[in-house]
Amino acid sequence: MVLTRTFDEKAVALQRTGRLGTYASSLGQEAVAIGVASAMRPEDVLLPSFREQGAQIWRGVALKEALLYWGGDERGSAFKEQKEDFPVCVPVGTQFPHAAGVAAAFQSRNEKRVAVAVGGDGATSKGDFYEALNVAGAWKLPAVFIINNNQWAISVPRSAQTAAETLAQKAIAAGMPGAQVDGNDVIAVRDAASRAIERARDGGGPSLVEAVSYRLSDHTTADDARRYRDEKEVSAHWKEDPVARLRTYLVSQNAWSKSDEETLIGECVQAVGAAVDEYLSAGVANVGDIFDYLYARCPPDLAHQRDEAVAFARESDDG
Amino acid sequence: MVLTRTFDEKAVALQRTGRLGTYASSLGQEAVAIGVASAMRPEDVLLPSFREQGAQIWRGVALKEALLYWGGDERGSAFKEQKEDFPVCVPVGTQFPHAAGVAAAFQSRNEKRVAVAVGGDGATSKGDFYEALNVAGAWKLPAVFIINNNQWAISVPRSAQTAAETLAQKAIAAGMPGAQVDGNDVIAVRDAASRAIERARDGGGPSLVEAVSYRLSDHTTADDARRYRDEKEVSAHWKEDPVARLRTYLVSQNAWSKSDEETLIGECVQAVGAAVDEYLSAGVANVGDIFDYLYARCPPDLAHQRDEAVAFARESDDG
Amino acid sequence: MGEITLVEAVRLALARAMEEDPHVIVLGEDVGADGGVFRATEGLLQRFGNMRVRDTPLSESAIAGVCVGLAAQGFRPVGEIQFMGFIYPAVDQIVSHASRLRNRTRGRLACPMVLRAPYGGGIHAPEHHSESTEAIFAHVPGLKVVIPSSPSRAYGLLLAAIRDPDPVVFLEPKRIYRAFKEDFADDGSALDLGRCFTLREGDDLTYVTWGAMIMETLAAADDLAEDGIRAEVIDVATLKPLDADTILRSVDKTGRLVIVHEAPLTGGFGAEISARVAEGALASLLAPVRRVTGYDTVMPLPKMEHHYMPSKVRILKAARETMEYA
Amino acid sequence: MGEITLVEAVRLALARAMEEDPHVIVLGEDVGADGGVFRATEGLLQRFGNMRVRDTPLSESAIAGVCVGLAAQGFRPVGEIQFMGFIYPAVDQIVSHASRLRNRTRGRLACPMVLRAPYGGGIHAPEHHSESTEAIFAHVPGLKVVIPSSPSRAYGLLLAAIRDPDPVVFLEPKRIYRAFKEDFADDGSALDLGRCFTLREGDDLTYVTWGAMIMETLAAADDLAEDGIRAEVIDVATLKPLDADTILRSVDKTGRLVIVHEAPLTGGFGAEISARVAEGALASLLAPVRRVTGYDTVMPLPKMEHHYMPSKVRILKAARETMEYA
Ligand SMILES: Cc1ncc(C[n+]2csc(CCOP(=O)(O)OP(=O)(O)O)c2C)c(N)n1
Ligand SMILES: Cc1ncc(C[n+]2csc(CCOP(=O)(O)OP(=O)(O)O)c2C)c(N)n1
Ligand SMILES: [Mg+2]
Ligand SMILES: [Mg+2]
Repeated sequence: MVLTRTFDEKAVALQRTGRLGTYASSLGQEAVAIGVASAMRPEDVLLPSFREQGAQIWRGVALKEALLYWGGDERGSAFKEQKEDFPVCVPVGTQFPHAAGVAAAFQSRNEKRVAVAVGGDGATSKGDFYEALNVAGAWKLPAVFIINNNQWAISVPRSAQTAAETLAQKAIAAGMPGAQVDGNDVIAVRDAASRAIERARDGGGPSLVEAVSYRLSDHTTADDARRYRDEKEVSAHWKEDPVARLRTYLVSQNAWSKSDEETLIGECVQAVGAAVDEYLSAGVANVGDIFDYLYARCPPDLAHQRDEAVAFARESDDG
Repeated sequence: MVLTRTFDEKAVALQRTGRLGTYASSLGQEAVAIGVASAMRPEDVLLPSFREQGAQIWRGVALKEALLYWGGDERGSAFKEQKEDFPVCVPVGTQFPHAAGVAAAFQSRNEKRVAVAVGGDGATSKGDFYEALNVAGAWKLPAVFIINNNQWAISVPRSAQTAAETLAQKAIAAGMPGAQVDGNDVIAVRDAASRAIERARDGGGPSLVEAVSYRLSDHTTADDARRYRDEKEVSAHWKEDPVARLRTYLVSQNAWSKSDEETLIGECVQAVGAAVDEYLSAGVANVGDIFDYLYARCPPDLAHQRDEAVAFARESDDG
Repeated sequence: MGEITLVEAVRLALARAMEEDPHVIVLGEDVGADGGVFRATEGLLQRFGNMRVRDTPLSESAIAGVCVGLAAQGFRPVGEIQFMGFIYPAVDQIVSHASRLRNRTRGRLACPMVLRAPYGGGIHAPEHHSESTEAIFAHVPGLKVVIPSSPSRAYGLLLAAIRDPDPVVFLEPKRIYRAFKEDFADDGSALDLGRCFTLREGDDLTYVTWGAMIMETLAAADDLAEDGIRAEVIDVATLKPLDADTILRSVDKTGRLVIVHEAPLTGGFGAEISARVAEGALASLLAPVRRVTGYDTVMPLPKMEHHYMPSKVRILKAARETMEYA
Repeated sequence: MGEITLVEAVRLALARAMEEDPHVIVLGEDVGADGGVFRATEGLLQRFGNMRVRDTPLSESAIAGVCVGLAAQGFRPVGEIQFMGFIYPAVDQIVSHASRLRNRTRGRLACPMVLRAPYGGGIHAPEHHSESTEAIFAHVPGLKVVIPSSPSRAYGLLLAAIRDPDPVVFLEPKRIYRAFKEDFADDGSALDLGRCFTLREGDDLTYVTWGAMIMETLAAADDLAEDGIRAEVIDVATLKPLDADTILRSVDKTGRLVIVHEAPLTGGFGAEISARVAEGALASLLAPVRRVTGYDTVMPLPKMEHHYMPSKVRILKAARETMEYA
């Protein structure tokens, strides 16, 4: 969680100084990402939205890769480690049907693996969310759907998004169990996610977990939440900051000291700093790359266009 | 209901003899159509699927219009009477968002009218079904969503369509009430629909009604249900035939006699027969019609194409 | 003519592909016990079981999205969209995901899926059942778009599409599902994607077309032959990636081009073919290029359908007018 | 240059339309308190209240479908799709319903709705935020497709689109939302839909383009002028229905045509324009038609975006090569 937060802070700073693209911070929602990711096994597959960098990093996506992606470079989704995980999904809710497909693959192969898709509260309004849950339910797929309910979809508050009292109850429409959990309590999230994931792994079918957190940041670096959200609401929610809560708990258990904290922060800052250096020195990819990965084999017509683009780039000393 | 059944029978016969297009009979589901339509006020708006001819006819769509539509003539959707009702909706589930829009219009104008959309059990798997319910719930719209659960979506039985135990419970996902009713009992359907409609009219918001009936016919005249459905299942369901049930009930109340029945059937046969005559003598529309209603004003380019089509039709003596 | 109809060819190709590769999975509405509303998947459930032949809920977006997930996992899903008119809910998954997965992950995840759909008009089908919007998909980078126009080509091209490592939208002209038969061996040989088929050679004029329009066009070419006009007839077959060379070579030879398709004129794929010629064979053109297409209006309901569909008469007339240029 | 940016012009036109017609309703994601992610709807909620400025749940298909229902009831809904990349889930409602409602009911129900979406690339936006798939919509009978390329045209065309009795897809080139300003009166005067704007006259060559590409193209025309080549620059503005006459007249005059658009080449709307010329002005052509477009690949993430977008250099080069034909 601390690593995620450190990463987020740095990413926002890079964006502010023009060295990263628009960025969606997960400030205040780290417990959802980490609780879920830590409940997964490596061989499970994660299908994240654009706010689950914490989960991605936990699972082995390199910090540098995450920076490349948000910096506008496709190489950031060519994960070296988590080769089967899906990349960041920007069109809201579209990752859920993929999770059903991945889970169907596990089911067809009789593998004890689980597809875990994560989306926001806003994503629960999409047809794709519902179609995916319904298919997963009908086929009893090993899939888990996590809703990171940070209570806002850009400027639309959770209450305006749906008349459903909870998002967890949306599971009922698909005939699967739904659970709501305190998304600022990493232990609770991990517990709820584990139950859902192990249930799916054991052939018990899919389920939905709503983790209730809060978006302490703007929607993205392109957003100014003060236009639509009361600052007081935000400050009130700082009291539930999942990182601080975990520290309080650990301290109360005598399991965490000032020096532990300094060490951890130091390590995180160091790791993020190193990743930023790698990212900034990654250089640009080849122009040809924008053609070379579209199909397994570049069709002749496209190869012709590739030549043209490469030639233009060379002419302008930019290839 | 008897009129609907007479109409269905005649329509299937016309199709079999090449005088009508593919037709979706509502055999066995008449109580849903009539129960719902009779619960609506004239000023409400009906948004049907392709199996609600009973409701359309009840509301004033002419038998001849219904025949024209199924006979492949757009004039069949130019209702003379129910000018605000939506035409038959073929793409499954797409009528539900329209109902939300119509209801939003009523809400914006502060009118005490209700939009009533009807779809099948299969339609509940569509994203549009869910998105529409969710919007209707969030905006508290005067809309009622009726599911005519005839237990089959072509060859897919209700049990394979979704893991949800009932379709009514899908309402919970949108934060609205859902009710399940015996769809073979026209009085019960009317009662459930009335409650939902009057609730919506009085500002109580949207709701969902699942009417459980059974498709006694093939899916359409293009289908042969014996490929996938046990004939025994079908014959068992004939016991619940809503028309016979209503007769039994009326007879038991001494409210219905053999001669009432003969008169009614005679009237229905006569009405359908007259409509068939009208339909068969309706003649073909003008070729130009395929262009003239696309836009309010025909753009020059299209007018040119129109001229061409008219000329070709004239050449082939078919204009 | 031989024994196999186009729809049977589709079924044979599906069975063959499933036989040879356990990763091939068929899914869609009514593909199981019903065998598909056109019987294209008949018998597959019985033969390959319900893990490989999956009836889906009525959810086109999920069908496409599930295919993406399966494909990313190394399966070769063949999704069926019951009619092309119902493919639109799946457009987001096709355009935003299927077509991009390989590119956006720089090859880490691939998407070898096929989405089949019966397409086109002319069979007096109900509203929304006669769509031909192939141009929409042919515009999308990362897709392949294939339209067979005979049983043998349906067989060979579908096998190729299933074996292809990238996503293919495979549109089956349902008007000729059972219009004629061909004799060919069910031996698993695929045809190449990405090349046109020259169905008839000629020096005087080039007809370019695809799908069910092949029938009317070949008939028009027959009529022209009686007048001593030798028309070349090219079946594009793969709209994307387009084999422009075959078309350009033909136009270089004939100097006259008539494009025929069923979809509306404006923005139809005929425009792309015409544009390629205006770029690559302009100097060869002896007459303006002509397009004989559906009109820029909605496909009418059955009673008026024949006024909309390009007829042999229209196809002939365009050719004759083209021949009048010196 | 004056005071008003393109995005402000959109807002002025919306406010004006809402002022003059109580049936105009604005709806979409974040159009209310937030005033739209680009501020195109800023202040409207405060001014017109939440029955006329409706924040929707995150449901694009519902946005389009609700517009259909509202329009059938006599309202004039203006739906916002936050970015064109998120319009795909609404394609079914647009293609199957909005575009057809009038035709399929023989005029009984109409569909006077506008669907606005910021479109195009060049602003270093995240993945899926730089789409330009206007050709898809321009192929659909019953729609109108409008793309303004300056503040004053945005104002006049949006007013026309809202007042139009039929559905309009209105695509706003976000790259030039704030790129330059114009001075014009907010007096409610609309511009005609369905005609091209000739932005610059010239006898030597015709450039045809739309949207943000107008900027690069005008710059290229400036450069050509320095060499004594007088390029005519036509802003298509309404892709559907297309004003082919203006284009044909220009090509008849210049004999040379370069089409510029940002969308991928194959099946882009440039193909349609080229095809019209190959049909209607072939004899006037002195050189092959050229299309300078995005490549047939997915719009790259920001780092590579500039390689994809047609640049002034590419636009110039095509014109110069075209001029070389005698
Ligand atoms: C289909 C789609 N529509 C619109 C957008 C623009 N958009 C990006 S994020 C967002 C809000 C998402 O809200 P939520 O699902 O709650 O996720 P959060 O951002 O709060 O994590 C919107 C509308 C999008 N990315 N995809
Ligand atoms: C979006 C869409 N997909 C597929 C079809 C083809 N189709 C027509 S009816 C039908 C089954 C509908 O089942 P249900 O909703 O239960 O209605 P019923 O026919 O039983 O009345 C299908 C798959 C369609 N019309 N629309
Ligand atoms: Mg949220
Ligand atoms: Mg049903």
